[in-house]
Amino acid sequence: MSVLFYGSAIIAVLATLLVITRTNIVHALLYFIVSLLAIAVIFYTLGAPFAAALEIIVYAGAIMVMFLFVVMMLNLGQVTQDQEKAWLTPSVWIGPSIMAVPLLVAVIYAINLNQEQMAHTVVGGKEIGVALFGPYVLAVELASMLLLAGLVGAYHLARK
Amino acid sequence: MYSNLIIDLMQIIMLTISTVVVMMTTAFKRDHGLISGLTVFGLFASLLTFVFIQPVLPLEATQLLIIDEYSLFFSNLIIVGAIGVALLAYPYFQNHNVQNEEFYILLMTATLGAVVLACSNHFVSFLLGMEMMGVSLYAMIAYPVHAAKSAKFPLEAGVKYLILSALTSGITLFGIALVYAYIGTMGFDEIPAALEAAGELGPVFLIGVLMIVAGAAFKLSLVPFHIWTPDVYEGAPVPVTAFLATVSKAAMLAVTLRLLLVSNAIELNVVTTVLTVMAAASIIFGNLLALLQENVKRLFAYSSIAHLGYLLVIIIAAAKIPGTLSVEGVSFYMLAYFVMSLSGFAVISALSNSEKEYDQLADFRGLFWRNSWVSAVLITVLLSLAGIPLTAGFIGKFYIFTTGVESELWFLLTMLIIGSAIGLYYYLRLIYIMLQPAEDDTNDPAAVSLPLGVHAVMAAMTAAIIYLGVYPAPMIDTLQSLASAF
Amino acid sequence: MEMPTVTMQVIPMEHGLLLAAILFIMGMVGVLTRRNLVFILMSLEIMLNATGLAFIVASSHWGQVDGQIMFLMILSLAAAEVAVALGLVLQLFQKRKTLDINVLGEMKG
Amino acid sequence: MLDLLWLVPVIPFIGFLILTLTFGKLPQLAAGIVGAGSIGLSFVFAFLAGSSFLGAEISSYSQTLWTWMSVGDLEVGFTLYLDGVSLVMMYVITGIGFLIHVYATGYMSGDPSFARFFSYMNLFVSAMLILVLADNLALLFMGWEGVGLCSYLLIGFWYKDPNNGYCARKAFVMTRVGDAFMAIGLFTLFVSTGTLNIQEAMLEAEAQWVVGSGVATAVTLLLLGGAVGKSAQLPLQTWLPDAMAGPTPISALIHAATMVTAGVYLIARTHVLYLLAPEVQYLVGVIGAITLLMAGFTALTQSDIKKVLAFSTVSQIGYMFLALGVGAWSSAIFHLMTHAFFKALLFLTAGSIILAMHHEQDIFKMGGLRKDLRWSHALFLIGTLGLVAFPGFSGFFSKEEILASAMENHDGGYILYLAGLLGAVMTYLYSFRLYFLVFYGKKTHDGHEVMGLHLQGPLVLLAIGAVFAGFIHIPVEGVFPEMEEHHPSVMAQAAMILLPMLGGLLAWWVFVKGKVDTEKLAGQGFGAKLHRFWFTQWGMDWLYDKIIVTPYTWLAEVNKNDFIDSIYNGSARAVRFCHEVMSETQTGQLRWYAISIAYGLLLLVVLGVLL
Amino acid sequence: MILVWLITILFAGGIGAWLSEKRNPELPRVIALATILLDLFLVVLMLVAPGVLGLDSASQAELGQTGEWLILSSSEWIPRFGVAFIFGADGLGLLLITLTVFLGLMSLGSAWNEIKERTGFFYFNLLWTLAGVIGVFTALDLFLFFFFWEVMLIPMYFIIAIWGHENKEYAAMKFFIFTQVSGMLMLLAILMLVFFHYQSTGEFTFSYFDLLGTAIPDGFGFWVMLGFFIAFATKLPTVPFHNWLPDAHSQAPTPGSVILAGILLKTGAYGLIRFTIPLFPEVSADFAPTAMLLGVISILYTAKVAFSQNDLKRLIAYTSVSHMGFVMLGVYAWTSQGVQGAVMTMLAHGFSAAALFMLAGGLQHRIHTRQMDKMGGLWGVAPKMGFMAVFFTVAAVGMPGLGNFIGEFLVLLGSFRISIAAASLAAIGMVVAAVYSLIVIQKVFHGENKNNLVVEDLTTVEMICFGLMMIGLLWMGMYPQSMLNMSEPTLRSLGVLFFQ
Repeated sequence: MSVLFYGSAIIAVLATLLVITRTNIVHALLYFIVSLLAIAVIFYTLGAPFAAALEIIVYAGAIMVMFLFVVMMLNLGQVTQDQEKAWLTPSVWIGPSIMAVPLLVAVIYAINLNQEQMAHTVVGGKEIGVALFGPYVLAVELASMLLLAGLVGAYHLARK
Repeated sequence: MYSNLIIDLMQIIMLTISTVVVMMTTAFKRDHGLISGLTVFGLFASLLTFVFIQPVLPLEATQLLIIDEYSLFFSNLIIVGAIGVALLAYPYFQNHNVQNEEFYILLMTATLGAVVLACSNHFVSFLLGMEMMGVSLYAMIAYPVHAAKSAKFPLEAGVKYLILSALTSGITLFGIALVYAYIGTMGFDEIPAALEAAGELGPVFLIGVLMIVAGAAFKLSLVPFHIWTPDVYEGAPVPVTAFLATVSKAAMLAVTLRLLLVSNAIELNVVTTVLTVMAAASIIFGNLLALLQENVKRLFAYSSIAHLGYLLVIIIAAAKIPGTLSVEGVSFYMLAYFVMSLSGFAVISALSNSEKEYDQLADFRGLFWRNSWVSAVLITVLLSLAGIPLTAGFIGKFYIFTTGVESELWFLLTMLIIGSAIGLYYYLRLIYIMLQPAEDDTNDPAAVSLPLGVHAVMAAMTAAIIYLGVYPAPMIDTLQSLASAF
Repeated sequence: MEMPTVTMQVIPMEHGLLLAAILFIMGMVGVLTRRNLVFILMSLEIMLNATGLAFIVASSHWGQVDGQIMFLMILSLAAAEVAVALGLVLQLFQKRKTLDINVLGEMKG
Repeated sequence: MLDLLWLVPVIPFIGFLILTLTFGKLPQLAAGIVGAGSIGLSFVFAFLAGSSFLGAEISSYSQTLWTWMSVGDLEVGFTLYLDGVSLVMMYVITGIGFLIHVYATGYMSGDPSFARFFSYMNLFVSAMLILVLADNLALLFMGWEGVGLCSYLLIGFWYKDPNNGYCARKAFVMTRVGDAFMAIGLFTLFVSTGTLNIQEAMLEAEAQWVVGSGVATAVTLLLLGGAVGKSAQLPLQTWLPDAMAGPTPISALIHAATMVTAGVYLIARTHVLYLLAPEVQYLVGVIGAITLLMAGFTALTQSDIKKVLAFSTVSQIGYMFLALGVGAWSSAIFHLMTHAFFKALLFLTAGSIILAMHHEQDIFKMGGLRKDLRWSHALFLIGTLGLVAFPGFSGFFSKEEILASAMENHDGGYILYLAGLLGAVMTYLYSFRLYFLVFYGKKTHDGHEVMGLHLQGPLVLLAIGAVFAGFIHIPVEGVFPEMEEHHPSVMAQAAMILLPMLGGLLAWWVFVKGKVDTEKLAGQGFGAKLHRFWFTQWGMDWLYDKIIVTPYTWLAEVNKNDFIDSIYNGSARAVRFCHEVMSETQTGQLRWYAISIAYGLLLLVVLGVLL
Repeated sequence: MILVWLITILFAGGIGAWLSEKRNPELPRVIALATILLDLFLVVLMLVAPGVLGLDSASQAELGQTGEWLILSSSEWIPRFGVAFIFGADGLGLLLITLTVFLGLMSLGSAWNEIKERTGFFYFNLLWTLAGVIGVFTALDLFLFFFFWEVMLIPMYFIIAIWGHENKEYAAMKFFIFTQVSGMLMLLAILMLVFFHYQSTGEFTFSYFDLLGTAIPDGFGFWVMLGFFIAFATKLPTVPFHNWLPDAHSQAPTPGSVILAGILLKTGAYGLIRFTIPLFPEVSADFAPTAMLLGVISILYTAKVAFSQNDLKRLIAYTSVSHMGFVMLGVYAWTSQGVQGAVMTMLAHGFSAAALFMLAGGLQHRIHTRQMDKMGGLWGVAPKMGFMAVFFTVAAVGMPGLGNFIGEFLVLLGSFRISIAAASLAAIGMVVAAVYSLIVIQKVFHGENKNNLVVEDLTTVEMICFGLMMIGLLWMGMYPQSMLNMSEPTLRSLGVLFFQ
């Protein structure tokens, strides 16, 4: 299991690195999906099979496809790719990247907790379902309103 | 018990129902007046439900929401703000040549989000409320993006707000995740117990809390997370700016204060230090930035940075003074600021529409002699913002001073005085411009006749400013009782 | 049907959080460095995804369901956000024929 | 009749009110009647009150009108106090004042501001009467300042010439310097004795103070400061010659007969204090001696007829100070009175001459006028003889008394005596220089005597006074400590009488015979320097200009815009600058905004880790 | 209640004046006149026949006060903080109220013919300023006091900003910021004081009577006192807080200058006497030498600056600062003579400065300049004006027989006891005052009328105003005891040092 976890972790990090450095949007999207799949594996190793499934279905399946649609609609060609290349000069990315280092160091320092090993239990779909329609029922209702807001907003904005 | 829960959630339920009704009506009949009327009616109906809610307080509606006097106060405030925004939006969008009805749906969802945020007692509802408000606002800010001739820069403002807000949402969420990882619970009121169980305070918890604070600071536009404020304020349609300045801030403030107090995070040294730095910086930078600002909307944006800095002083004071004074003070100041902002934006809105906004300082020249009523409202607002007696702003400032003195925050009080001194300049500058005779009357935004709604908003808010300034005792009593929740 | 509560092989929570943090900060760097609005949105998704991961890690650490619920909420949030954001992307491209966010700099001062 | 005393200062004040509040609408005749008549009436009441006072054979009489100020231990009444000294002063002021007023109705006739002139004059008389009748120093100070004000107003009476305004201001400010000292003196006296009532204070002082103690010295020095300013003694004398810019009756009344002698009156009034501070008393004498010499020399170089008289006034007051310095209190008052007569006469006659010469005041442009101006010549001669203390004339009696007292005084009085004697010589010299230059020599301009009862009438009365006033006995016994009678030796008396006459001879020799070319003497070499030195009153004006006036105006001009203001404006500018710097951060660029938020997060996280 | 009525009448009159403009632009001034006259009538009744108004000592007993308080009324306002409406007037208060109402009348007189535009709003502001000032003089709850302190500020700002002269924006802004910032310091100080009182007694109260004698922890006393002091010293004003004044005075319209110089400055002095020293007796005693030094510096420094001014109103403004230096000196001497002198200076300066500003304003109204080098020889064309100028200048110089002298004399006498050096230096002020005052007469009224200015002489309304002020000054100068008697019990109750 731990091999699976660390292997997927490395894949996720590398794929994500590629996402943020690609110049071609479609390539980047594909790498992103790779990253999402790797994370789904990690979810599984962590005992969250339901989340892993959702990660693939909703994230990789729905949201990324939405991106893909938009990219296709805009018909971005070679021009934008060259443009991206021109924009991604070291002078642009070095600053934020260097800034990210201390931030990462600080966070790593902070999460470097007690080293005790913790047991992982599998929390499957049923518990989630029970929780969703038990204590979290309001959250579900509210999430529907959130989606409604997104829907109405997107409907209005995306109109020609 | 169960029926109590229904009554408790009545406001939220009413809002949801109204949203659905408005949406359904829109689907069948697009009529700006009708929809706007329905919205206002729905909002009024949800506001009035507090009469039923009040007797059964307080109650936890599942672990997610808590309805007590405190949250009810802020919910009411939020709904009042939403009513105001709806009333302002009607004349503003009247000439807008593309569909306006969705705006009211978004307004309703945003309001709902704000109410949820104000009532939330759990990170899940916190997230949902914040994002419901946020997502609706993205669209509301960019609302006139289709118009052939839009008054401002809705697209620019919308994109800026979306990107930056999403960025800080991510930060907040990550912070919540860290906190959750450390203590294993997401209910606000369970945090102290969980912390105790976890033993010593881990840095991961602190960083998590700070990240949440950063997220809240973004919504409250506190330095250094203030930078979006002027652009978004300016670029958004005036009613939306009013919403941002009032409802969005009130909701976020309500939940932040609850979180800080209930979780005892306010007593953490790090948190008070960070808040102190943010308060001082907000007060000074906000006022400095506003100093020579020529655009009134941006001016209000910068001044809101400063005012939230002032407010933070009271919150910080909560760390040192026992009792309820601090909550009372925050609520009062927020109330005052709410009323002042709404009133101020009502004036700008009264002069503007979706095709042309009169938001340059020069547009206000001679307003006092052209339309003394509108200008008197604005003068009252500005004086109140400057903290002059007879206005709500003064009692608010009085609370800051009182709490500041009691908790001996001399540094912040010094900053407050310096900041207020700078602040006087730009408030007076605007007043002065209004008092001067106009150079020419051809470009006269005040000539437009205004619908009753805008007058009503201005009149009600001005009356509130004066009333709270002259006779604050009843409101203070109310706030005192709601503060006893903590 | 009863789901067996299997004690799985141990992975320290820190490692999970570490991964989430690395992804999160990579997403953030993406937001800061890219000029193309679509890339920025993608980077935001990376950040959201990373927080989702963090919640799952924490949830599995505590053996609770709450973290996963939060993950679900984040998922719906991401969907709603992306929907609205992509609407704006369309508008930007329609109006300016570019996705460069640097053109959005009319308001300042 | 004593209880009518309050009417004496009040009547002129009523005259002032009438003349002022009509704002020049009163016809000239009516204004003249009110102006001069009120003083006449006041004189009548003064006379009535005075005679009943003398008849009642009491040493003093006081009349409290109302409580002026009563704060804590300070009790100041609006109280008039009459004794021998104030009686003399009251007579001099109302009597001579009346004559001068009458004269002025003629002198000023036709002036567009005729009524204004008399309103100021009436106010002056009123204030002067309050000064001399005051029973406490606060009330005295009120009169003291009041006369200063009137002096200012009257010097600047012809307001169109800015120079008059300058002279008026100079007079006011310089006397105010003295007044400031006097005020501090009052405070010191009050703090020490607990009262401002003159008689009580003197009793208290006698009881408490040790002779020559610090407080006595301080109080007397400070009061002396006031006296010196008002009486134009060194070093504050320079305003008086400039004060001649006013109409001539003013010069006669204020700057010769009454106001300028207030200093003498003040010191005489508070003589007990000076007796407790012998050094200061001696200083009074020394100041008088130096002043009388200085003024004598300066008078010799002047060409303006009124300025010569002005310096002679300074000089004569120097005599009075000298007298005070040697303890000859009554002699000082006596000289004050006689001086009032002959100096008023001289000034008014000079006024007649000026009128006759069509407002020409330069004595070198006059000459040989004794034929044309018979009246003036005769009257001027009488005045001059009084001034030089020619035996038999009023000045003779008073000045001899002073010199005799000085001679007899054992504490260094001898030097004062010598100075006085030299001064007497100088008096002869400059007086007759003036007389000869005006009435003898070559006639260059025609003059026509302006005649009229109200012009010559008062002059004649004054002339009578100037001759016979020496025989008046002033009723000051009981006010001042008894002085032993001085009987200088015959030789000394002869020297005192004859020696000064040499000065007259010298004047005759130089100015009538023309034996010495004065112009040549004063025009080159050492003579020029000496002339200049004398002419400029020993350079005092120049000195004041350099060390006080110029630095003050420079300082004021440099700091015209109040440097403290620039501190505030500077901080305002700093805030503006900060605003501009801050505004630069609002670039409008989304990426920059995102980066700033990331930095903000970094800041927070770092703070969190560090703390 | 009568005090509340005084204020309410003014508030109501102000609103009435504003509203009446629509009907007829001439109406507001009539309403304002009626309002002020009504107030004046009430004030005179209070002074002459208090029985008619039902004033007796019964209401005083409630607050446990003894006879010094002639009028006292109290009711709740914000019980949460122990804030109450406490109004009271003793002799000192009554004197200042009388001064306020009287000078209000004078400023109305100066506005009568000068203010032609937006009359309604003008008289609204005028009356509200007066109401604020009366509030300041009568409020005995520190919150209420602060409230009125600010209320008088805003209408004044409007008066300067709307009807002011060429540089009004700068002046109005400066005026507002100076007073407001110092006011905030005072608010801070008030709250600290209340807090310390709360700490020792567990009771929130802003009542003046309760706060007297509050125990303040070591090290804080000075700062709390300083908060009050700076606020009052700014209003007074004292160097180095005086810079708002020359600008505000020179730019304000004449009625504004009259109120500013005549009344508003007095609130600062009143605050020092009523609050700063009695509330912090020990700290104030330690601070007194510094304050007296500031007073002396004010006297001399601003006299010097005044001397070089060419702008007539600016010059008069600087002289005001100089005169207020005497007040500072006298108050901090804290002897009966010193404080009585300060009170007399307040009253007399109110008259003389107001009159001088009216003259300067009248001149500006007639010849449209305040620059003295453009004037000259005006005596010939406007003798009445010249006479008034001389009279009030002379009064300002401190001529005995007029009110200012009594004030300065008593101040110097009172402070001489405490500090010989300070009093002696201040006495130099007598000399420099003569220097700058006479230069005004010289430049404006003496000399040749170079520019052939035609100046209409004073109108009847103006003559009445000046005449009343003349009588007032003469009254103060000749019979000051009538006023000294009124303020004496107050000073005794405040603990002023009486030497007997």
